[in-house]
Amino acid sequence: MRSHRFIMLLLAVLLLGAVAPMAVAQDTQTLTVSIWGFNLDVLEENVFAPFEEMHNVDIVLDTGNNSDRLARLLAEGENSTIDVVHFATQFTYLADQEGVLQPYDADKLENLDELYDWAQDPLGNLAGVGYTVNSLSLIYRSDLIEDEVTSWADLLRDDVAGYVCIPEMSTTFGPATLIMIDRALAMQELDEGEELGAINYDADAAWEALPQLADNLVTTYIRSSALTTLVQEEEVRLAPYASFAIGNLMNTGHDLTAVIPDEGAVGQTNMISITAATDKVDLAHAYIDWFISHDIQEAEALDLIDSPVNATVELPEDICALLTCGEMLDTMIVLDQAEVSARLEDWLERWNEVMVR
Amino acid sequence: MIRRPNQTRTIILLVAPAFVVVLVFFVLPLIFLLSQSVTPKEGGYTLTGYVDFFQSPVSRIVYLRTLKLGLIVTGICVLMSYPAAFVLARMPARRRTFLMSLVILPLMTNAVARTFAWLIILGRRGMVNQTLLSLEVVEEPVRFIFTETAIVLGLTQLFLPLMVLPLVSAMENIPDDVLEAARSLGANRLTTFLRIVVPMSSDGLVLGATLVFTGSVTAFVTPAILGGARLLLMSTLLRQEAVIVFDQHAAAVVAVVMILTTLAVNLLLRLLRVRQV
Amino acid sequence: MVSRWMYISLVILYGFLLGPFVIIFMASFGANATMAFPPQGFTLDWFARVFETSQFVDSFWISLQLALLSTIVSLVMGMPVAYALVRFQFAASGLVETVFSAPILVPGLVIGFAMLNFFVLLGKMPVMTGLFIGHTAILFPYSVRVISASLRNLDPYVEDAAVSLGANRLRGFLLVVLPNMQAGIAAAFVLGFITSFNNVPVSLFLSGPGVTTLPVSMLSYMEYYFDPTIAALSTLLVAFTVVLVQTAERVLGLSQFV
Amino acid sequence: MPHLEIHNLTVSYEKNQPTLEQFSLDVEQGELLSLLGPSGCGKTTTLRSVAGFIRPDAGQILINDRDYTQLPPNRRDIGLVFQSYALFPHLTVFNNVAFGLRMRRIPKKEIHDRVTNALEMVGLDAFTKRRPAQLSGGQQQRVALARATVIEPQVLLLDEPLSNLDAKLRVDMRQEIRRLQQQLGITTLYVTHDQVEAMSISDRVVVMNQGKIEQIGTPESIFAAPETVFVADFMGFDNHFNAAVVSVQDRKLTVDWGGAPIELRWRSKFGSPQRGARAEIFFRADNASLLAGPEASGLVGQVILHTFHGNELRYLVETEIGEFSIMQDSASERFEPGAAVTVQPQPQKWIAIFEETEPYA
Repeated sequence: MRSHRFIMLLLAVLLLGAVAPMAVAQDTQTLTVSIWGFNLDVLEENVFAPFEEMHNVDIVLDTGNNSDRLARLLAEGENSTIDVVHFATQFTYLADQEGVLQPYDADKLENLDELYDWAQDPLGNLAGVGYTVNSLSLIYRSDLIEDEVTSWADLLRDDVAGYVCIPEMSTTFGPATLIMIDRALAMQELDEGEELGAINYDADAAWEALPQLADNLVTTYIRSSALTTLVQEEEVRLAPYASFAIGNLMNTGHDLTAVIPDEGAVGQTNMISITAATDKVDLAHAYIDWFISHDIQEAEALDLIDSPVNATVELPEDICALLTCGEMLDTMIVLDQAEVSARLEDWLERWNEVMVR
Repeated sequence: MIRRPNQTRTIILLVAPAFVVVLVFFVLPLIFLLSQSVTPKEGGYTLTGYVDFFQSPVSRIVYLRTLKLGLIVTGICVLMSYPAAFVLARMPARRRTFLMSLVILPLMTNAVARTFAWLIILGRRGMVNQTLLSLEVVEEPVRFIFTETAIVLGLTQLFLPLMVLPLVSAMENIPDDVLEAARSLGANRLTTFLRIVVPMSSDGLVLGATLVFTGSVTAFVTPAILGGARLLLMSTLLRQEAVIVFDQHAAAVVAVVMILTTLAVNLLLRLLRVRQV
Repeated sequence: MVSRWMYISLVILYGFLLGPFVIIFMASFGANATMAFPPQGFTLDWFARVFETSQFVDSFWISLQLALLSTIVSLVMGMPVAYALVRFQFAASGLVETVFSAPILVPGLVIGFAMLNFFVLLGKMPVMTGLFIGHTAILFPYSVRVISASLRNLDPYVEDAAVSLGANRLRGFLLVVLPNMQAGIAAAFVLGFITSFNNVPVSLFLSGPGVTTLPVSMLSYMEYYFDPTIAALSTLLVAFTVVLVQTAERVLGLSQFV
Repeated sequence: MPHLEIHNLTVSYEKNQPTLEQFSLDVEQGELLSLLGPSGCGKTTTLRSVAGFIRPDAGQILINDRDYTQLPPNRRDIGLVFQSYALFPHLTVFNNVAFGLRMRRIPKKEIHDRVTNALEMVGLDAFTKRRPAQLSGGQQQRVALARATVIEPQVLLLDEPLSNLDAKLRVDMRQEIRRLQQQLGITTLYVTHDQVEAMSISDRVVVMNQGKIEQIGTPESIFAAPETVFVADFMGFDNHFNAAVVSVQDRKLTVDWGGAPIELRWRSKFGSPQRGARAEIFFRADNASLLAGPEASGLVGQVILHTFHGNELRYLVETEIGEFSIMQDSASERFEPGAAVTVQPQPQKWIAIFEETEPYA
């Protein structure tokens, strides 16, 4: 009997403790940022904390992968509490198509002119500003795979069966992976001295090879972090990887070799956009301007987080080698998002049909 | 129950507040979900969502796979629980209380933590593979993660208590006399178990099977972690349709199929229980 | 009747039920950052990491608040329902019982999805409010069922006795019924708290910017990192649960209500 | 003037199926009146109506000439003892008994004195600090009694108070209840389905059936002279047969029953019966004796079996008008199964009842 009373008392105390903090009202303004849940500790130190102090604002994060966050943004529409979003180009494009973004005002972005031309307005309709660039190429366990990996088509090789992992079709690099495999298969068909033509966005050859590729897979990945984990746990030996994951991949301590395949790497810009639902337009612009400023771009690059798009940033050789910068910016393949997006719905369905088996 | 006339007003006062909350925030969303499943993006009312669901190879495979794994998990749970539940039910009360609280423990722990353990156990460098390698049963580590085996193992551990608990409480109600009567009439232990204990505890079995099966076919965390992005079950398909493909119409169809499946299983097994009584 | 091979089955059962906990426990003290088995060395760093990871600390407080609040509200609102179901005969009792047990029958993920879509329809709703409503709704079955069970154990005539001695109905309830339901209420509380605290499927859909529950943040952490921090956190949660469940079991006999 | 008056009480739980219909009853000051009947006869409904837990569809309940019908139960000043005792499990014996006094805002000192006094009266003054679960059934019963009487109620209601006790304790407790009731001089309504209990404890007994009163009277009159078939059945008349009326005198009548004609008392709700009418005849097992061999004075039959009951043997005898159960002193001559015997009546203790509407051929 006495113990019951004691529990009741305990519960009462717990309740008070739990409810009390909720009653404390919050005065400071907030800016809700939708972003990947990757490297948040570094971003906090480099970007968020100083920005919060400068503008007397609390940054609230909504984290998740591109599609997760886009889905929520679309579902919430006008009611969304999100003010700015970080998306890969493809998802900025989709979001813009659905009308949940508002165009930025170039006059409010002092640092915009410092960016490479292609980063200032990647979609050509002011839907967002490119703030970092990354690329997709291949990485493999050079200690466990004997024959050198040189081509996107090596993902289909028998000796890597059961150890391959590729990005989901629904992710930024899903379509890119398939298109590059198609390009590799096309290259194999070429006669001596013949040149590879334009990108074939239908990727028929790759689709034909997909069931064979599926047999090689451990699984597909949606987040680069998942790939890192799988590599770390020795589940995966060969995979296409996004350049921003290189630091984490190398940290696994395994014998990994990153290669730019013969067919080339795929370049991709990440963008920041302002949502249509926000009423904090000025603060949102300030946030973007801060992110593309020389100091932030440099700090992020030196921490191997984001490859800079601010042309005024100059990086040491060794850092540049690990990022998407320098010469690579000129050689990488950039896909036409309109072409990719037009096929995406159909591709997702076909992809699932192959992958589900 | 005390019979009292003129109580309607009291009952309404007692039930109404919570009833309204459940109605508005639970029943209404489900009705809205149902309507979503018959109103595609293009507008109008149609059942094509359901037709598509059962015609598309993707969802059909996922649906059948989900049911298959649910059956396997239920079967394993029955086999593992039956003899053990019998031992538990025949134990002295104090020891049983302690052991039963250990059975409850997994139920009370969050599914993420529990499923996480299987990643460590089943990984290429995990416990199972290390053992197999050192026993030289295999040369290369075997892939378990992202396989149906992994999901089955994870789900079994998750839902085993839901089979053990009803079985034990059903078997507790079998008097010792009945078992002794069977033995005295010439039945051996196995016969007694199969012909007396099993039929007399069938209520618990049916209840347990309902809980385990419906739990397995609707669980999310385990297939999400152990099945990965590729090996989809209904729950992970729902999540994929909802947040990755953002096709709310298709997601609603998946959701409704999940509800109907659960309800059908519940009804079916409830009928089974009634018939036995 | 109980033969040796049956005992073996008991050992297998418990091995299967509890083995994974042992593995988590071991992994949380292993020194290397990978999950290779068996773990090498010994360290408490991963436990420190848990408390340094703001995502865990923040979501723990959110989960705690959410669980306490929704459990209490579902109890306060569910108690009259349980009372009506146990003490009165009425035509709609079947319907009431069905409606209040429905949240158990409908898959959690479906509830979360349906609620998200519906709440969006209702307009701008703070994330915490949505989570609170969702959790309260899914807890009703537990509070109604457990409190009903405890009410059934109480002689219905004690209330009449109190009334015949001069107490009005409300006083009779407060002075006589409530004190005798303490154990049931506490059991319902523990059960509801744990259910809410561990819930993934509903929280998964209803979580939002800055407001994530602990299990959901564990899930998303696992998508980004795969290190023993999760094992350490799991160990802490299991320890927390063991203490809670064992206390509740010893004091209240929780297993009779599950 | 009666202390408690019930006028034309009608109660229905379901529409048009009244559990009580036009039920009226008066209880005198200080009287103990039992409501006796099988379950579902409406006795508990009557009790709960008096207590106020049931609001009747029609009718009135008066105590001391004051209309109680619309008064809520907590303002009625009525002591109620429940079949289950309904003690408060979380309160000590003292606090259980003090509950009603606290509700009445009696000063603390007085509460203490009255509770102590009440517990002394039921012999539980040494148990004040115990909780109900630590008491035996009989002790719990006493606490319930003390709790109901300590508030000095206008009327004491007891609902099957002894049915949860074992046989021996039941006898002790009913004496105790009777003693307490007489000591306090409290008007009491006592509900039971046990006729022995009702007989032993009551000033008057009301036999109820299907919401109506079958018979009211002193225990002696009901025991000896049931007025209806139902009451005769219920009061333990073991044997029953039909016979034709041969002639009717003033208070007696003669029937033809297979033995020599016998003269019986009769009861009828429909006036005097006529010659030729069928009478329902009842007698108890100990109101007949057995003689060896066929005798013209009684009814000839054959012993089927006998069972031993200490001082008595109970015979089952088959006759041409049915099987009868007859009790004999076990010291008397013993008849084995198959023996031919004569059932010799004690007609002064037998009774003929006319209940059908047309017994007067």
